[in-house]
Amino acid sequence: MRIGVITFPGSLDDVDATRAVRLAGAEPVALWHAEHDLKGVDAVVLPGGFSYGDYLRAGAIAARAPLVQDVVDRARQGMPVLGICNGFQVLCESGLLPGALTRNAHLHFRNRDQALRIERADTAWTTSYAAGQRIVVPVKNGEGRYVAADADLDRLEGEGRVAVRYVEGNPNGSSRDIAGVTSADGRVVGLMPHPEHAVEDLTGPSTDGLGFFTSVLEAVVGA
Amino acid sequence: MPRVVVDVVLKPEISDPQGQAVLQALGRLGHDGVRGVRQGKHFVLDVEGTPDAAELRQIAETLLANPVIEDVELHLPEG
Amino acid sequence: MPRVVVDVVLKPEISDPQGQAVLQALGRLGHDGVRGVRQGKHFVLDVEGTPDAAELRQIAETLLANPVIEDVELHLPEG
Amino acid sequence: MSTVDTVERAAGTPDDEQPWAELGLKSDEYLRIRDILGRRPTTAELAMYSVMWSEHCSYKSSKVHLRRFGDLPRSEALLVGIGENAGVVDVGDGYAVTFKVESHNHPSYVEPYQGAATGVGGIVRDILTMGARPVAVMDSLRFGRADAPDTARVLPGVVAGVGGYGNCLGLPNIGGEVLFDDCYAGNPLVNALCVGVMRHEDVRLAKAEGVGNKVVLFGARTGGDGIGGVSVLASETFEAEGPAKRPSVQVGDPFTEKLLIEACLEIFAQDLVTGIQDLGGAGLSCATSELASAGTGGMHVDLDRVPLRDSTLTPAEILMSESQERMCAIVEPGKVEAFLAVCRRWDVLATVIGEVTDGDRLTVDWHGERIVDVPPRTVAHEGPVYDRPMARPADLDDLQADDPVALPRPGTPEELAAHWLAVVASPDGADKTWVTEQYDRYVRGNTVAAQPDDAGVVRIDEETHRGIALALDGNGRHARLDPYTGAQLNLAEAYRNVAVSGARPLAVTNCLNFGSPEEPEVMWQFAEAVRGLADACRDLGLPVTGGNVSLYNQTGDVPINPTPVIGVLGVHDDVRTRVRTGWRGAGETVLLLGATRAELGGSAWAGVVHGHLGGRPPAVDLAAERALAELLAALAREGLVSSAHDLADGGLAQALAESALRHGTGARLALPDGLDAFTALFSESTARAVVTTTDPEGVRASAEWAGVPVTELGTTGGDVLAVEGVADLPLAELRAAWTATLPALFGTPEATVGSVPAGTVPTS
Ligand SMILES: Nc1ncnc2c1ncn2[C@@H]1O[C@H](COP(=O)(O)OP(=O)(O)O)[C@@H](O)[C@H]1O
Ligand SMILES: [Mg+2]
Repeated sequence: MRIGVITFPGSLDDVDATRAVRLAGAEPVALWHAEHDLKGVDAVVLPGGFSYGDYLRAGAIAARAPLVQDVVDRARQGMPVLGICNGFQVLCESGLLPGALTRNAHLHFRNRDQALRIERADTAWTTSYAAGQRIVVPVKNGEGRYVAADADLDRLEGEGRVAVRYVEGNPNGSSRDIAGVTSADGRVVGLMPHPEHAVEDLTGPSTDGLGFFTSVLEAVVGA
Repeated sequence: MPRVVVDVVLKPEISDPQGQAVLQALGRLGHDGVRGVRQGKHFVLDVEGTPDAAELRQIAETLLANPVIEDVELHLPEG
Repeated sequence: MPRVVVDVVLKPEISDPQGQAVLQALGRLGHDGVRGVRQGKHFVLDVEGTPDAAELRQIAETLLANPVIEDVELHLPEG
Repeated sequence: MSTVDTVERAAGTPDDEQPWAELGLKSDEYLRIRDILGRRPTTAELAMYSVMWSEHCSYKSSKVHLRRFGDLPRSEALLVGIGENAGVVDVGDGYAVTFKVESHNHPSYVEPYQGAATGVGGIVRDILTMGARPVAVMDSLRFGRADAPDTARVLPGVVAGVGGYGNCLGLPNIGGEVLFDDCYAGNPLVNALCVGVMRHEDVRLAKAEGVGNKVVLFGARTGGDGIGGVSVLASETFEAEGPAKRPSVQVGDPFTEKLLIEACLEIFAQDLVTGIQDLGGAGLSCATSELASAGTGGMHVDLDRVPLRDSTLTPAEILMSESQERMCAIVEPGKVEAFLAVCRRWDVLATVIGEVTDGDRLTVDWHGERIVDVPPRTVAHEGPVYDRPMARPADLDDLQADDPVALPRPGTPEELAAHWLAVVASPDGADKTWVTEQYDRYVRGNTVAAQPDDAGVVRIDEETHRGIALALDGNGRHARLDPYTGAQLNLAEAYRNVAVSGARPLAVTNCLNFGSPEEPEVMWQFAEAVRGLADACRDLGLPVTGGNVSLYNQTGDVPINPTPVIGVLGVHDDVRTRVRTGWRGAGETVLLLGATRAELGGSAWAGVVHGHLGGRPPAVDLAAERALAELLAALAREGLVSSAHDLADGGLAQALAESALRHGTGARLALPDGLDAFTALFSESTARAVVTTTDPEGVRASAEWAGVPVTELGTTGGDVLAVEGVADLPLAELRAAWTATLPALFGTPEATVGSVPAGTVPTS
């Protein structure tokens, strides 16, 4: 199983995402933003970081990269795609996921160990969890406040597209404590928290994050 | 070189913590006359030749602003 | 309520990495006509009664802008 | 058509008046320049010499003292010593580590966000220049009184700037300090440390070698940043319109720096450079003269090839510009194309601006006219050196005589508990989450320990599990009372912090923050601190690998407390055996290692409760520190302790509170016999740590063998920190006091909406 990790100028957590893919038992494949080459991968991770310095809007410039257009096309055909933090921002900017991520309500960058509830355990990236399961992984962002018009939020809730929710405190003022959302078909997931930072006892607050990366192995095999 | 100004503002239904922060700071400093503040972005573009209004509108609406949450105002040079 | 617009722009001698990043993105997207981009902030203030120009200038220059690196342009409502 | 001051013109107009005094040169320094050149300097040369001979670049007041570090016995671990951008130490398995701490104090006062941000950017480039991948940063911060209005302006901006830049670079922040004292009002200290890792064979040096090799400038365009002070040279061009305004602050662009890092690492991996230097203070003047001076031959630069952000810059201004995010490399002609290709891939602007020449001159042309022709060593390495007058501060005897024994002490258990809470809740003792949660500590996935642990710990190899530990400490209160001892105490504290993690201390860096060297009393403090640090390093067998000196830290004529900030690097052969701070499980035995004496001079208790600074600082006992460190390393190796925390500011009182609050595990304890409760809680005797264990006999046996005294304090468990005869402090109450302080001063993040003026909030 080959899982691509895209590096944009300013990507930071690509090394972490690569490690998580490896620890989950898949083969990580480095992908370069400027090339139209998905190298035959079965799934793609857009990692965290500050692509293009988060200038203009977080994820806005990266969303126009050549490779992202390919990712959008393949995702529409069902390829699993995970966007973490800046990767989530890129997916929203590219139109693959609804809503937008804006400046945190308290205007600070905030890094802390965050409790989350898995709302949907049937997306390509969450089948290793049980619905309702509580996990703890790091969150760290300055522009992580999920927003959308109220009617759109109602629709997303109605369609069950909230994949992950903050519990025991909302770190950034996200609407309805939304930490992550999924595409209608459950193949594309974006979330602000960082599961790739919670894959080893030595370095993470838990190993709760590994499930995202093991889930996709089943999703691809099952597809 | 002609200058084009693009102002990007949050849609009214999207909350604006930066504007809120300014408003509250103004209140504490005794500037009670200010009742609302919204913060947006202001771009100044130097454009070669005669600006192409359609192209600039597209730039403003698809790149400089995120249409999910923001509106744009395009100010082309007069004439 | 009268609206006052304040544009805050980086002083010309201060480097503007954001504007540079936008400019380069425009180039990659084929919008070669744009030769320069500067990014600033755009504030819209709702003011009660008749805006006091001096007070607003002071607000703009000391609170909305960081005078070490930014300049302000104040736009009072006409009339 | 502009006319520039050329070498030819200078030779023909020896009597032209030059603004050397305005540029900060003394008359004898100016005369020496004329002497070196055999004529008056051109405007561009004058600019170069004045900035390179400034205190900041030439170390002219500190050099005679810093020699003590070079005189330390050579350490086997030291691969590159003082004199390069940063020292390099061998940490085993073929890995080398480079680390250094640098100040950005004054810029952070003028523009806190950008000042702090560019401070981080500068030190990261120093580390990158050595050939290493930067892997972590730390920051040691000092502000005026916590409740002073200006602190509310400076602190949030500095913290956001350190975070904004480091986070965007993808470097975990693994530790630092946040301290407050009136003496830093108007003069905050922002000291940033960066650490990088490489293989032994990858070490790079700042040297221009090989005649015909090209000089490549790469990174950001050059603007007028940081040259406000040389506006006196604006008359250089005789153009009709005046020069444009020059910015007084530098604006950082961490995104460009991130690209610079990746491009450089790729360039190193492909072996495309023979020498490399970052551009920091004094910009191109510094980089070109240092590269040429360290190399074998000369160098020629065509200055009009430098890509500019501001076309009105004069040649002298280009030479002095401190625009950020730039580097300079020496590249063999056959490798230039490959070099430029790597830069293109990373969107990094790169330009050939000159070449290495034979001969021994640094020459610079501007549109074909020669404007600089100097021996580079005289600019970079042979600047003036002063042995400035020194005098022991006149008030020091009185200060040392003002012993805290005379201060009223808490008599009842209620008073003891109140003082305990006061120390823990003081701005210096309080929880620093308000600050540290603005920093990314997880990025790169190798952070084994970060705030609030005693040391930052980073894994450097996922297969062998090799790791490093780092701590930064700089108590200025102790150094004010006795700079010799104070510097040693800071070293001892950083050393102990590294040791409690189980690491073996290996090397030292430092940032010496002092007032004006022209004050004999300050110069004495400086010399004493250096002497103390050098003596202690000799005793502990540690090399000083580099550092930084920041002078003129004063408001009016009142200098800051002497503040030598000391960094210690340690090694973990297997980082999985690291020991963490904080009590996790119930039923573990709490042991105090080391001996407690009545030592309260400069203590947190005296400062917090009585606003007092006087007496003598605690005694330094390096043999005891060494024994403790060896014991802690052995305990870690053998897995005998489940937590360890060193004792420093606030003594046992602070250490117990922090250990209990870390994971919300209380304890039932009794204070050591033979000491009154007050001394036991608040003394700041050195060489002590608290550990917890499930095998107290095992720890005792090891401690006895190491010669470290052990006192059993009690057992962990419950949600109360109970100390017999003092208080039963519910952890909830303790936590409330400890966590409330900084949010009350600077706003809870949620309530910050409304407390941060917009102009101070950077948009990105
Ligand atoms: N306090 C100090 N202790 C030891 N070395 C020092 C100290 N201050 C400066 N140095 C060394 O002097 C050299 C020059 O320092 P500096 O000019 O700050 O370097 P850079 O310009 O690369 O930052 C470096 O090798 C630095 O490590
Ligand atoms: Mg350097």
